[in-house]
Amino acid sequence: MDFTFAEDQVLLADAVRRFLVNEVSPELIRELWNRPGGRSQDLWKQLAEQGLTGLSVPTEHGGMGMGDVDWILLARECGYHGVPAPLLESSWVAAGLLAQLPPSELRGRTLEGIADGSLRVALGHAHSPLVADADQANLVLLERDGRLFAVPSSRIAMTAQASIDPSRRLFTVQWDCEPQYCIAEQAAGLMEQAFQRGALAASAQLLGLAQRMLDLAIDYSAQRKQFGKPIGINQALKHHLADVAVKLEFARPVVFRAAHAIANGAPECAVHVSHAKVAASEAALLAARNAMQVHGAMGYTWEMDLQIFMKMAWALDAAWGDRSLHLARVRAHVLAQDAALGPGCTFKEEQQ
Amino acid sequence: MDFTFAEDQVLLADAVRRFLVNEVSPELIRELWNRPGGRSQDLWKQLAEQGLTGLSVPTEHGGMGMGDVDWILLARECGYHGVPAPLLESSWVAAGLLAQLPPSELRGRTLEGIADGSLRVALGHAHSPLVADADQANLVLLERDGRLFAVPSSRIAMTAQASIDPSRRLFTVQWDCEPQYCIAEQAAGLMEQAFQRGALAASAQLLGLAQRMLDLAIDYSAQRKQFGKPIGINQALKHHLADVAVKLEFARPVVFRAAHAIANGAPECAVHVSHAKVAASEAALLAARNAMQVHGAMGYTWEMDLQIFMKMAWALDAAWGDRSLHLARVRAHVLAQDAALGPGCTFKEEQQ
Amino acid sequence: MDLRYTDAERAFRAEIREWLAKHVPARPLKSFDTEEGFAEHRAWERTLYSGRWSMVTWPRELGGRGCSLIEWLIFEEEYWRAGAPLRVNQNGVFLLGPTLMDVGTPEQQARFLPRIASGEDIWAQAWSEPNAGSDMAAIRCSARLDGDHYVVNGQKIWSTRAVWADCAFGLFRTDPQSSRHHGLSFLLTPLDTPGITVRPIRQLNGQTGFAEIFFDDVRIPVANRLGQDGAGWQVAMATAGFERGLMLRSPARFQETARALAALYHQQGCHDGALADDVARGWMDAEAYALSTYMTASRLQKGGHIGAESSTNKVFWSELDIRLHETAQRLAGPFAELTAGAPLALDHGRWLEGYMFAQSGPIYAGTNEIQRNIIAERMLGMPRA
Amino acid sequence: MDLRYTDAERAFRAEIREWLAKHVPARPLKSFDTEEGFAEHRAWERTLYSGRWSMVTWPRELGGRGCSLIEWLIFEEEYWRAGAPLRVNQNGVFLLGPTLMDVGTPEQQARFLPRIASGEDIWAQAWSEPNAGSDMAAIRCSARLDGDHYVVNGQKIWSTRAVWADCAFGLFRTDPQSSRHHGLSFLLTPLDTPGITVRPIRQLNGQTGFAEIFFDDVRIPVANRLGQDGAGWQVAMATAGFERGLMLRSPARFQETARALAALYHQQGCHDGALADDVARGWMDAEAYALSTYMTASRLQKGGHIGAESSTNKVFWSELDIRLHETAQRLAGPFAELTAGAPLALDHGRWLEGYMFAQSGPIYAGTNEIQRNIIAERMLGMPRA
Repeated sequence: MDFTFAEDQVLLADAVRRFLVNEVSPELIRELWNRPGGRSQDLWKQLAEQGLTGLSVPTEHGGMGMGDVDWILLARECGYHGVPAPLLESSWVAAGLLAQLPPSELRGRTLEGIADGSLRVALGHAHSPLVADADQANLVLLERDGRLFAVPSSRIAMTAQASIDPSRRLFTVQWDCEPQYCIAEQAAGLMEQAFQRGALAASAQLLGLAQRMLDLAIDYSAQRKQFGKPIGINQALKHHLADVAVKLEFARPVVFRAAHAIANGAPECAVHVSHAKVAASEAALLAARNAMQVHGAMGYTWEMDLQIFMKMAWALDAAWGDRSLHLARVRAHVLAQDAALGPGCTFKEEQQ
Repeated sequence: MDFTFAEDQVLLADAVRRFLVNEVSPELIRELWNRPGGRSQDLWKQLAEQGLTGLSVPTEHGGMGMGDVDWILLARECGYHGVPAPLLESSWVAAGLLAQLPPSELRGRTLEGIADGSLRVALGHAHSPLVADADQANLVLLERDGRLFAVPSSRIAMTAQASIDPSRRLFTVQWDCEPQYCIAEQAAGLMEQAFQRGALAASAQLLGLAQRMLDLAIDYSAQRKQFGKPIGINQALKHHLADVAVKLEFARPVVFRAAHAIANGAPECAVHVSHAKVAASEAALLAARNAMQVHGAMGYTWEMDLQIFMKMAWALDAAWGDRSLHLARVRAHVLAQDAALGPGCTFKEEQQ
Repeated sequence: MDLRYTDAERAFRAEIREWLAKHVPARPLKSFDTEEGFAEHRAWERTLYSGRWSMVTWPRELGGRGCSLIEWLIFEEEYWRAGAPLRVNQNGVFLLGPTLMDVGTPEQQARFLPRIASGEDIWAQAWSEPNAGSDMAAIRCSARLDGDHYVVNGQKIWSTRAVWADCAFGLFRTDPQSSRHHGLSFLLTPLDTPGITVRPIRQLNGQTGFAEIFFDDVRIPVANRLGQDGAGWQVAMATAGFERGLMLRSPARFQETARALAALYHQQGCHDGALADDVARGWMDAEAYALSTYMTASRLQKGGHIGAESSTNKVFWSELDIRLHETAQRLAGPFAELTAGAPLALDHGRWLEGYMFAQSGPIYAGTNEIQRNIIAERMLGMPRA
Repeated sequence: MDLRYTDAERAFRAEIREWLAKHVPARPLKSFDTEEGFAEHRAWERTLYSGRWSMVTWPRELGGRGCSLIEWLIFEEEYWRAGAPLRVNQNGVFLLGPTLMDVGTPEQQARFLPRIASGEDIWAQAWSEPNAGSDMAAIRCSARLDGDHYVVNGQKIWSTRAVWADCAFGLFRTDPQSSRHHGLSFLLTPLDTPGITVRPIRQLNGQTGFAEIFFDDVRIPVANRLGQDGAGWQVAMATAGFERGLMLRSPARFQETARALAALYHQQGCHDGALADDVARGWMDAEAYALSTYMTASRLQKGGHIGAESSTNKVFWSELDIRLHETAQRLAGPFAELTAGAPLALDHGRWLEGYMFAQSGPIYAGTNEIQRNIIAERMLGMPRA
């Protein structure tokens, strides 16, 4: 039993953080929000150069062959910095799904493209009609009648559905079922796993977003003066942010554990992921609310960076299964008549 | 439209408050908690002398013939002072039910006894097997198979069920259906109204209890010093008590309005009463929690008066329909397909 | 206590309901935080005025109806029930108007009130400054007396409506030696006076709902001062009392939101028990706010005064508004993130827009932290630090 | 990261599970806040010791098992799973024991530790004073040096276990000129020393869970001082760190409550969706606390330190405990007010008793307001007033 990250995992996260601090500033995000298409080819190229696009791709296809636990700290950094690119969706979720398929020419070619940054893959799932980044992806993974399709985006009719987070480029899609694009006859298990991985990626980003908003609020409370003193001396504001810290402290291990559960195919994986999504969402939403309150009227302006991360948190709360969906999964687990609850059950499945 | 109390209603409440300040101290409550039987005949006599036992009894039977709106401020005072006597149950709820019956010798005799203080009447209702004060009541009003019975307590086998509030003397009852005690063939409407009146009485007491706990906490926060200053200067404690004040401020009119609804037989009366019970319960529970927190370790002692009123609040939260029951009634109203919601519906039924 | 409306109150309700049914625009107006929407709303104010509905509580001789507070509540209920436009003229009708009637000279009343009533002049607030937000007594904007004018220099911020409004009212430091809430005066000025620059502030939703106002040697006639020189704080506190007290957010607004929330619950085919409770609680709290307001209005009509409970109001409605919209966002599921422009946005994006606006509730008109301090210290008598 | 138990850890679990199955008393012991219950719990501590289970993390040479923190967590899980008695010896095993090992002299360790381990000496805390609660540096109880003894005068309060305990440890002011957290020393004393009077404090549930201790010229040998003269604050802070940190409330306690809560939901035939969510959330939060503790334990085993997160722990478990019991009270419906003695009380009154006890959680071991200050100032670096 060892619930710590390996040193190389921490070092990789540190390196990615340094990279993102330099390359993904709030200014870049604001610029991309105004740019048609909303994406930066340069940034994508840099992500590929860092090896991040190929993290999940097996080494034989030019990737790094890493897993969900390796990803989790990186995904948190992506949240913290608000990376305005579909890195997690394409290179973790979609690549993870493709890697599960039996070897084929398409699979190999696509994974190689993902790894070298030349290809992007989007993914739709059963719990929402919205597909992120469908327009600029080369392929969109979609399910119909229990079968899995990899449809070229050129074969899809799309309607833009604007998100409050302009970094998320959402579409509803219409497509004809063309048999040559079918890549698996049994989609259900693959799609469920991809959905869980997507929810996990969102959870990790929400952790990062919560931390970012907390940090912004701490900074603001130290700089902003009222009645001649920094507003941060007010106990009410201290307690607002202490509440966020507590919420975050107890969301973090839940998300880490969900990553381990997916990576190891734990039988109650779905419950762990749902728990993670709820906990991370609620930490981020509380961070948004309380950071807003600490910022006062300034927090309500476009000018302050807080609004960027607040909107990202609101959007990810809704994406990859909203709280009602995930709470229902946890509830079903806890209220099952034969539920294994109580002390000693936390790592039960990992024991087997 | 006039949502204020009449001057004589306010004056009566003031008089009752002065009486209770003198006659019902925390010391008396503690003494009665330790006394076998737990009741004071002296206090009951004084309540009768004040005319309070006969408030609901029609004037022709020696009472004051007052109504629910007259009672509500008095019931709040009873809560504030923790009156350790079944005044509201016997003289408001049971008397209110009896007054609805067609004239009869039993009805007249009983109402007169209630008015002059020589009789006490207890009441069981469908939502709980617990009957308060069944042992010392002369009669217990009980329903069986849709009929209403007034059973002498001597004909009832009782099992004591200790409440956390020792002022509440609870029993489960066993009794045989003896036709001579039947006082109404159609009990349902009467019992439902009595249940609502009981819930309203509990709501008013909870308002009083919330105010009492708030006052105790304010006093304590001014007297108790830490770090050389009264603890009440701490913003966190100020905000704890401000939260209670807000909750109470917006529970109060809801309770008053429910009294008006019962008094006038408003068609959606049950919803208003349920709203009142939930709002008053939650105000009192928040007051208990936050007053406890302001008192610190002292609040956890038997010695401080806070514990008395806290336990009374906990008990009344459970009594006369718990929050789940009352919330379910409100929910059913709000989520009915033809619900009249929105602006302009607040006093809709009163308009008709 | 009599919770039935009088015949006169019912007739009043029938009258406004009928008028609104005929006049409320069929399609919603654009947001008054846009230029076009502002013009639409100004036109709507004129329409309201044409029916003598623009300021029902004002005296008849000023074009109002001398309504009681209960009638005002009825008006608001019908107004929100009819889905009528938001009031771009709110600062003038509910804040400056009553203040003018209280402390304005007859000349000032004659000059300003009719143009407020008619919607000709739309007023902006000019209270806060960059370093005087919650601490409004820290105001530094100076107004130096020069003959029969004040010469104003400095900066105001968070001025609602200021982007397209005609005039502004606010506090200025007329005694340079003074500190805190002494030596301030309450001045009124057209925004097209030379030396005034208005810089819009872009807010959360991308629109410009408020602005900074820069004053550079702006000359404001002494005749535009409301109340005595140096007595501005007292005048402003009275105004803020109106604001926080009864009229800033009428209960009907939240009752309408609670109604729409129940409709959204059905529309989404929701069966989540916890969300059902949240919807029910939203309705309960909106009702509680309405009942509380009716109680306060009844009391005021009998000569009572509104005190620190205006702070409990502010805390209650602002946090209720957040809860209502949070529940809506949860009901929206995956569509919660879609903005008004998205074809799949629920109810044309009103919930997300409302959720964003609700964020400002616990902040403006005095943060809820300040309100809770006021409740604790002034209403509960707890000791100051 | 490897969230599987090692073979050794599984064997350890099997061993303690088997032992507990044989030894846990069939009927629950009486509360250790009663005289009879205290004696029963002391006997249980001896039974635990006989199996070398009374202080599993202590070194083997002291009668412990030298367990890792992960093994300690496993022990706690099995202990709570088995419904074994609460630990009357907690002050000695988890607070004084580790402190003695840290700063005690070899002689002190030999004198005190074995008697703690065996349950012969049950220890009480003597931290707070009537005017030194949250502000512990305000301690005034004096200990004047007189030869090889301190002469102690003053009063302590909120001393847990003190009613029937054998000894007490606490802070005393040994330098009369000193102020705040300087000049304090950490002293140990038997409670039957002449001049000590213990006055039980009756608590919410009517029992006497803590006491006041009055010192009247009480002679405590200098040899009973832990750490240097005047260094008591540092010693005490280390002790408080153990307390708040990891070992005061093991996650298993709350996981057991969450499990029982789900059982209560079924037992009551509840179909209330909001309560179902509350039950689910209780489980989630207990799990989160367990996961967080496993993470901290793993980190500590690799040489990490526990810092301000001990304050986040305290806030989290104490408020979780209240939520769990509030939910239980709601599930109990009309029976929520019944005490243990009532025939209809659910689960023999455990929920109401637990609800009362939970009230103390946000208060003892440093109020949650103080903990939130610590989190804001030390963990988040926010400015002090």
